[in-house]
Amino acid sequence: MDIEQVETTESEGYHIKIEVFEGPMDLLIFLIRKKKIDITDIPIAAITHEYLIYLGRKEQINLDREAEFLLMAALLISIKSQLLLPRPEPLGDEEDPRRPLVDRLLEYQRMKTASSRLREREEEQLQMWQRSVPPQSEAGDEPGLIEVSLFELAESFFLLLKRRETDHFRSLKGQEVSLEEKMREIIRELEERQFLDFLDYLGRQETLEEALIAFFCLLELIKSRVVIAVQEQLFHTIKVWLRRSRPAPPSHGQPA
Amino acid sequence: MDSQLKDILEALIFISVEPLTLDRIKEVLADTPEEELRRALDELAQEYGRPGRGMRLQSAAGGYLFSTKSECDPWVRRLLQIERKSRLSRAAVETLAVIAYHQPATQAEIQAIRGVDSSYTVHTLLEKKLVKISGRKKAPGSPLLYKTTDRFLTYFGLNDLSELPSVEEVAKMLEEEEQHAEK
Amino acid sequence: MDSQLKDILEALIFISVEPLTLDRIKEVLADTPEEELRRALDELAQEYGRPGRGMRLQSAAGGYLFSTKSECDPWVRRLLQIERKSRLSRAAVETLAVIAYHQPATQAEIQAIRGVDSSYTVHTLLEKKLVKISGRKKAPGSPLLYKTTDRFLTYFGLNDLSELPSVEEVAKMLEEEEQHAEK
Repeated sequence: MDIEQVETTESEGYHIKIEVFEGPMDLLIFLIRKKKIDITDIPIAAITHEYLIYLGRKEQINLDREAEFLLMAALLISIKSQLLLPRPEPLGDEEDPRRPLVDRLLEYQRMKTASSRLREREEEQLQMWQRSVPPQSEAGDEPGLIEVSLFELAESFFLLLKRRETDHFRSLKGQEVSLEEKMREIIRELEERQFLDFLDYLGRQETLEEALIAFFCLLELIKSRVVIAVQEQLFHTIKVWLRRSRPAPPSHGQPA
Repeated sequence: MDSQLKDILEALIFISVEPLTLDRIKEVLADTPEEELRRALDELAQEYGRPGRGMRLQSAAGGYLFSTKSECDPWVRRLLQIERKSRLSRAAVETLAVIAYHQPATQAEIQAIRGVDSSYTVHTLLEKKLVKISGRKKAPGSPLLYKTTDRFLTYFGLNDLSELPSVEEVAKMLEEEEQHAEK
Repeated sequence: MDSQLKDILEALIFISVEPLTLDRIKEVLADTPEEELRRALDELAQEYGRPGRGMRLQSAAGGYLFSTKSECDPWVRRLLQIERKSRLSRAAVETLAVIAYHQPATQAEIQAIRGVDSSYTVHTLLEKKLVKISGRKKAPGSPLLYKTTDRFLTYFGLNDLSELPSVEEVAKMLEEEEQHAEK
């Protein structure tokens, strides 16, 4: 019944079929089903034993997820040891150390079933085609208009910063105010005043060019971990602090 | 007059790439009573449901859109020279199911259910616009919350989230699956 | 068989981005004699020519394509206009991003980050009421300061600005993507 868990590895002329468990939950559920175990009453010792065998063999383990498989092994072992503790009276249902794991397994199973339904719907939908481009119309349309998600908004800001950062170091070589001078100036200011307000500091620059240089110096100093930028209140102000232990400021090999 | 209304609706749905919602239609045809609109839409859907049409009027994400009939799939693929439309990865569908049933959900919640780190999968789902960020959870670290989008509904041909099998239905399916497996 | 052929042709013309030429159709439906194809296309054109349709089958640029009937133009134009209002250009998204993360911001600051003059884009954002003027900066020339509006929050489904994903969060997601790509 674990057809879903079968991944087919195809190589040139022949087929090899191996079951690969994508994550620890997959493997656990496979073992429980294979042994026809009641999920609410898992014999932890036996399951742990089996689980470790699979883990040791590695063939059926998604190796990208090895750490998570190990984490589950640790959890199983800790549950096992809790069950072994001598107790004056038997545990109630609520105190059963297996309980949280059982709840997780049940929920995971439900989600797997739900996802197989989604998969069926996907199959149906994939046979129906929708246009991705609006038809030509005389009423015309502005090109390049998009519906934006919050993620895109954040991403575009991030990419903007990155782009500026790389552009800058290419275009500003040989400027009057050198980057290193500016960096030294920033560090000097930081040593005196403890912290700088990122935007405020940029605003204090004489020219746009200088503001740009200051901006990229700060980015560079942050990147090379000389200073640290902290947002105390999200997006209201960014404060820059000098790190206590810091490497030497980066050098760009231009005359100071 | 009624037939002209149907014409207009057909034209409007035709030029839309995303499902055209009733709200949008009402904005465009502000003078027409909603009831009349609904009636015309129903008629249109019926017409497209008849045999001898290559398209159908789909109702998805609370809107209407045309799509080709599944019977025409082989020829459409030949025309577009596409072997097969690519499916989502297993991890992606699983993560979508978790978000759909637990929304709004944080990365940590998704990870707790799936047992594996899901940040990469969530990111690809964001890029495919199948999920979106819907805010932050009031919890330590204020983690981002994720929700499914209208595109998610359209992708799976759902009108709204209530068309997903309920948790009880899923539990029942699961039981059936297990009984099946025991045989 | 003939009616099925018409279905397929309808689907193919619908899904085709450019006018669909007879040559292309012949490639896709290689087993069908040209004469039969022509007959089916004629029939399809006739059907679309009847009253009670919002689209017509046009033969343009040596190929077939559907277009909306001119009678529906006013409504089509209205829909496109409404939709245009809810969409943003790439430049607008970028500018909006800068203002959102750096508010209040001046034109000069926006320009410094974007690397291009952004006054026109800021103007369109003002028109769309996604940003507003919040005062003047205490700096030479007292430049105007721009802030995002409540409408901005609604557009992105946020309760307040603190729900914006942080630059670090985005960076982390993108880094993860890169690491994945390297594999």
